[in-house]
Amino acid sequence: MTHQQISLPAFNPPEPGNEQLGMFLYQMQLLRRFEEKTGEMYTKGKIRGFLHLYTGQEACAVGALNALREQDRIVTHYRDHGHALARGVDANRIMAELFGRVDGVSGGRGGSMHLYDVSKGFLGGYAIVAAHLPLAVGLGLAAKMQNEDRVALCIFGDGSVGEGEFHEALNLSVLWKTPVIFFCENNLYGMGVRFAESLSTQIPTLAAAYNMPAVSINGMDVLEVYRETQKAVQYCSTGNGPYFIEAMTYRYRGHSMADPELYRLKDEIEQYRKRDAIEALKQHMMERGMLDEGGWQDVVSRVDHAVDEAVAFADASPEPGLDTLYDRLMAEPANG
Amino acid sequence: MTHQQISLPAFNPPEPGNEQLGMFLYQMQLLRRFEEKTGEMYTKGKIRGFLHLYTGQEACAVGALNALREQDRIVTHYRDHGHALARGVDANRIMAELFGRVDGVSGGRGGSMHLYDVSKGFLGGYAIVAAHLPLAVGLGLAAKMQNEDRVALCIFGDGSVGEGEFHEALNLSVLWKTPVIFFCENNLYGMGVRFAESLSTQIPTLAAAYNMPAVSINGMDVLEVYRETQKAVQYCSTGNGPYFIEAMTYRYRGHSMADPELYRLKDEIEQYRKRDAIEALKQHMMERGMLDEGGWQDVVSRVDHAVDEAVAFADASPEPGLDTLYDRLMAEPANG
Amino acid sequence: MAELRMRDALREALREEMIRDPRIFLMGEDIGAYGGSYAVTKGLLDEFGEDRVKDTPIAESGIVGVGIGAAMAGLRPMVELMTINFSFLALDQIVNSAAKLHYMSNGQISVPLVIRMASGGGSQLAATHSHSLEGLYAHFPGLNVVCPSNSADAKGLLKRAFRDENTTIFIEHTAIYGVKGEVPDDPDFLVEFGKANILRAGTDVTIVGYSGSVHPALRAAALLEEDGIDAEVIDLRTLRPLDIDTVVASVKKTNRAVIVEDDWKFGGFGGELSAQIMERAFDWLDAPVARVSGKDVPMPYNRNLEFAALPSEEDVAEAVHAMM
Amino acid sequence: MAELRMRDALREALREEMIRDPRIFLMGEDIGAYGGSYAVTKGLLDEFGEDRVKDTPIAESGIVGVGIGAAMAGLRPMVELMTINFSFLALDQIVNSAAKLHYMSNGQISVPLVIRMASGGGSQLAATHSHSLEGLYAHFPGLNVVCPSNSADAKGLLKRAFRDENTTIFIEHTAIYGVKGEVPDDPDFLVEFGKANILRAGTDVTIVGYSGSVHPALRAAALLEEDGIDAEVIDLRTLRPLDIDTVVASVKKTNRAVIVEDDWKFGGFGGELSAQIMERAFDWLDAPVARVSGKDVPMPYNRNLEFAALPSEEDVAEAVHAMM
Ligand SMILES: Cc1ncc(C[n+]2csc(CCOP(=O)(O)OP(=O)(O)O)c2C)c(N)n1
Ligand SMILES: Cc1ncc(C[n+]2csc(CCOP(=O)(O)OP(=O)(O)O)c2C)c(N)n1
Ligand SMILES: [Mg+2]
Ligand SMILES: [Mg+2]
Repeated sequence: MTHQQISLPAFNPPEPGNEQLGMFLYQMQLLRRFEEKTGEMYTKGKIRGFLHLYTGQEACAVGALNALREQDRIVTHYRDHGHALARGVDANRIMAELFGRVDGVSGGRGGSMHLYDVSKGFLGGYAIVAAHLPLAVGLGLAAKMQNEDRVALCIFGDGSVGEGEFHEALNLSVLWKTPVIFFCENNLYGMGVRFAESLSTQIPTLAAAYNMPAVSINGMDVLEVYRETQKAVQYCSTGNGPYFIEAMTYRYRGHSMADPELYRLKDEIEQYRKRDAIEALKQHMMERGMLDEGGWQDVVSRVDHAVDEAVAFADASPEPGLDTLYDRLMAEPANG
Repeated sequence: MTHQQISLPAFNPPEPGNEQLGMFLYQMQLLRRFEEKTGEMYTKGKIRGFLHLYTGQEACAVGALNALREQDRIVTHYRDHGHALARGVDANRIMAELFGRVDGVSGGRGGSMHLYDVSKGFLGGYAIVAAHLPLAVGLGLAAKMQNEDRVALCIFGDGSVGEGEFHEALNLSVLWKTPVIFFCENNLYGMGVRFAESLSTQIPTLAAAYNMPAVSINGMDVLEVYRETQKAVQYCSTGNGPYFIEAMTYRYRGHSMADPELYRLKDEIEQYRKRDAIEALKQHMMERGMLDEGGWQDVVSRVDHAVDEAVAFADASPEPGLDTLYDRLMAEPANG
Repeated sequence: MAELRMRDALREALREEMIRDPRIFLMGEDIGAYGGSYAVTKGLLDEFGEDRVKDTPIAESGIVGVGIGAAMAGLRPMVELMTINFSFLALDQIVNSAAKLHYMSNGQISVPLVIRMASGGGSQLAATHSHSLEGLYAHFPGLNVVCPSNSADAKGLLKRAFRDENTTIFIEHTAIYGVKGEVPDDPDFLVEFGKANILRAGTDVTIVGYSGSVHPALRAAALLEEDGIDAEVIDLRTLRPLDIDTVVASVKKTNRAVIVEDDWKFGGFGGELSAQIMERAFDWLDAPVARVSGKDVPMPYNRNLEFAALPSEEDVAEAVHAMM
Repeated sequence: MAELRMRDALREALREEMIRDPRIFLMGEDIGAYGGSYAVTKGLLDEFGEDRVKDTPIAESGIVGVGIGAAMAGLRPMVELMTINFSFLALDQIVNSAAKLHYMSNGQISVPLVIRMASGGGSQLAATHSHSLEGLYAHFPGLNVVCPSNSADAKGLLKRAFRDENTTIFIEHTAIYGVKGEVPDDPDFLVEFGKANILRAGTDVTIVGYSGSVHPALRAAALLEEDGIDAEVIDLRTLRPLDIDTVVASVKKTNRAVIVEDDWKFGGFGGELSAQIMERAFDWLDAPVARVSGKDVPMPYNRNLEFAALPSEEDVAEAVHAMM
């Protein structure tokens, strides 16, 4: 489904090769296992606070983040582990953050909802719904003003679309032609509210009304997400302004670990599990002879190993000292 | 221009008769002279604070407010004298409010931007841009929940469309099918910013994207405004949800009395004065033999008289006593 | 008397009031199908239906605005803002419309609206999700600001809020949602606004708290008792209106005061309390009023750091010892 | 030295800093074509062009958010919020993003952003348009809060703000935009944050003000002089960081303190100051610290009522007399 008033330049990115597909598969499996592990660690009390698992949505993160270039920047919401991992942020340091340790990507100060790794252009998980949308416009504006070819990828959920800042950000972004990809992971629910009950219209219809290209894609298909995001990067990086993608997806777990999941439709999870993105890619690769059962087992065990290592790393990392409580409250002045 | 995905029920309100046209003419002239007088009074220091004159836009207020029924409710922005007058709020008490006197509609507490007359369903001028849009949705929701046939008319400017609350209100209103007429007076500027620089799209295009009827009309033609608003009342009062009207208009004076007007396009005022709504209605009536020069002079002198009386009334009204400073801070408890 | 957790006492208040007054309806993010993020509204959708228990989009400013409009039109809405952390987004509506319309309209308009929000730190939710902003709301004329510390007050104050003609900011500390307490069964049980509660009588020092901070205050009193210090503990219950008389009377007896609050100390409500105590009991004070507050940093996620950032009973006891 | 109105001193600061640092750009409602609602940015669009002086839609949260994003990416944005009254709409961005990102990211991100806003009452703009919220902003760790009272400070502090790595809330009182004062010509003239200014030395009482309230404080000192009372007047200049040392040193000399502020008294910044003075100078105080503040009501439009709602020099003088 495409809602657009904008005519797009032709752009057909090359199909990803064997090696790249293998990487997508590895990454999706990593995201899946990593989250299953964090759920376990939460139950054990190693991780606390709010924990929002990403299982089910892996194709979105892996497809979108791999379409970016090194110089591009990312802001996302609190359901951010998958996005960080897919961007190449160190799994060990993400786990350490969830454990609240000094080696965590945010030094143990941020926790699950506030991961940052500026060295990777990963400018954070944002826990106030829709608050990072204007930030992304600012990142885009800065790139434009500095004459840098950098796109800002801004990831958020369907529930965020009702917030005023959604509107302010989209409008500003088109007005100022900032290179921002608005990437909405529509997993059908904002906490327990179905998106049809939180929005009076279709998301791409609304986005297109601001005068930007807006597409709805299958967020359970990593290849489609990858291809469509590449198009968006191409569009944004050539001075056309923002681009909107709605990726239709589904989360297997509750909103957070605290969710009693009273609101789910019967069988819904089962239906979506049948369309599981990892299974689909596996099958795609097997059908084409790119993968066999042994190859898959190898992916599984490499991932298991990486995830176990992340836990061991996190566990070994020290707690921040109490004397650091006031550190980094204020940034040091540049001059004097 | 009509942007709508909604098919509207056929509704052709009767043309207004002679008497009604005469009333429109009187009211428009009243709004015009009243504002000219408040401008004078501001210069004399009788009125202070911010003063936003309505001259040029009279057809909007007179057309829209006359289409309402007694039971309907109104919220508007700070440029509110015209709307209050067209709703039948006492000119004397409006002027007294501008003078800050006890007989003012808000007892001298509100001033120009905060006029209220609940007895007329006039629930206020709101001085925070777009803040009254959600309030209107609440008024509509209440009418619906109380099974009352009341429409809420919500008036605002083109500049308000960039605010997050515009989006939140439109979405909520369609979701909950509240009887709200969103009436946008597009006078081309929000203070000094042209609306093309504050919105990336056309206002009705955006409004229609929320799934409500959205039309753009000639706001310099009182008959068109009247007819279109009647349609909206009909639509909203029959359970269909909200309706959006953009009335294209123009303000002759600066944004407020403090405006240096550096930003105006050359000749723009002249161009619009040629389309003056009062002149147009006068001509319409004269061409049809409903009015002659004598009849017009009669309107003029009745209005002049009413405006002079308003000033005299305001001047004679006492200042509120200093001992009333804390009055009406808290509403009295209902029970005990 | 029934023994109820605070969340259940709050739910009872909502139920009873909804039954009593058909004008009351509830709006909020996830208060319906999800059952309320802190389960306060659990079951109410089933009992009262979609018209009176409305799930909303995530649009804090919008839904508070809708609540104000509905209140202006004669209904009695309750808007749940999920947590106080998201209430910044609705602050303009609260301050510029809800709190002021009665005054600005010279009494023509009233806004009988209840805005509930969960608050407080201590659950490792980190900097964006651990605010204690009772004092921020207390600053605005035209509002009631209510912050119960126990089940009975929670119920009696919430019921009282629905009987007010003004907007009430009703703040519930997340750390005590599960704490049980005796609650009167009487459906007309109300707790008046502006009446502090002396939870423990004492002669040596006055410890003042509100909302969650009442609990470390009480625990500190127990610690101090072991050291032979007899503390009086006062729960303010409402910050606006504030019952400063009860506090001052106590200080005139004990000659010493410690204020306990979770919020950041700098510019927090404790300053107001401290100043008022000095203003009215200057000659009775044997030591400067002390403030034991949250540390002036964004709340860190790490457990130890978060613990260090919040006031504890040891901190309170230490402050008392320092002034004896 | 040139004699400049505060608005012109502010414009000079913007110009000089924009010339010095190409990363600086300005965004705001009507700062360009309209010339700035208080004419502070007048002429800058012509001089620096549309890229560096951006007129924005009316979208406070959005434009502050864009400013934060641009600052994160290495630019030095200045966002003008027209007036402090509209800043409620941007408060979430200011508190949850601008103030906290450095801390939450463990120092990886900085937000060197200047947010300017006009504030204060006294112009009959009524309840929605007359806020003084310096104290509200001062409550949030991670921000600088600056509020000059004169042209020289306005220029030196604004230039200093552009050289900071953190977000500065820069608050300009509308009543003094037109007041002239000497301003050093040196393009490197900076006023440090956290240094209060003793505007008048005195021995009998310390009067503390900030922003607009410094002026009634000074006028009160003149009145008191006629009565033989020698007041010391301190201008805080920045509320965060706060130079409490200068205040305390003064009080230890005068043994009396009066705080003057436009903001509502209840829960205002004066409480913090009063409490800190007591905490640090308890044994030196001959009387409780007094607060002369705005009255706790929404600002009425009527001139006389507005005047009564704001602190005047007579109110200050009276408070001083009452404590002698
Ligand atoms: C401003 C704000 N309001 C409410 C919340 C509480 N909240 C956190 S996540 C969430 C649902 C968001 O749903 P969606 O955007 O669809 O993302 P998803 O969780 O489905 O990935 C809500 C209501 C919040 N964090 N911020
Ligand atoms: C939230 C908010 N931001 C800014 C302002 C300052 N302001 C008052 S009116 C106005 C322009 C509004 O323009 P528009 O909506 O087109 O109405 P018009 O004045 O043209 O009738 C602005 C920016 C305000 N009152 N509220
Ligand atoms: Mg979702
Ligand atoms: Mg306009």
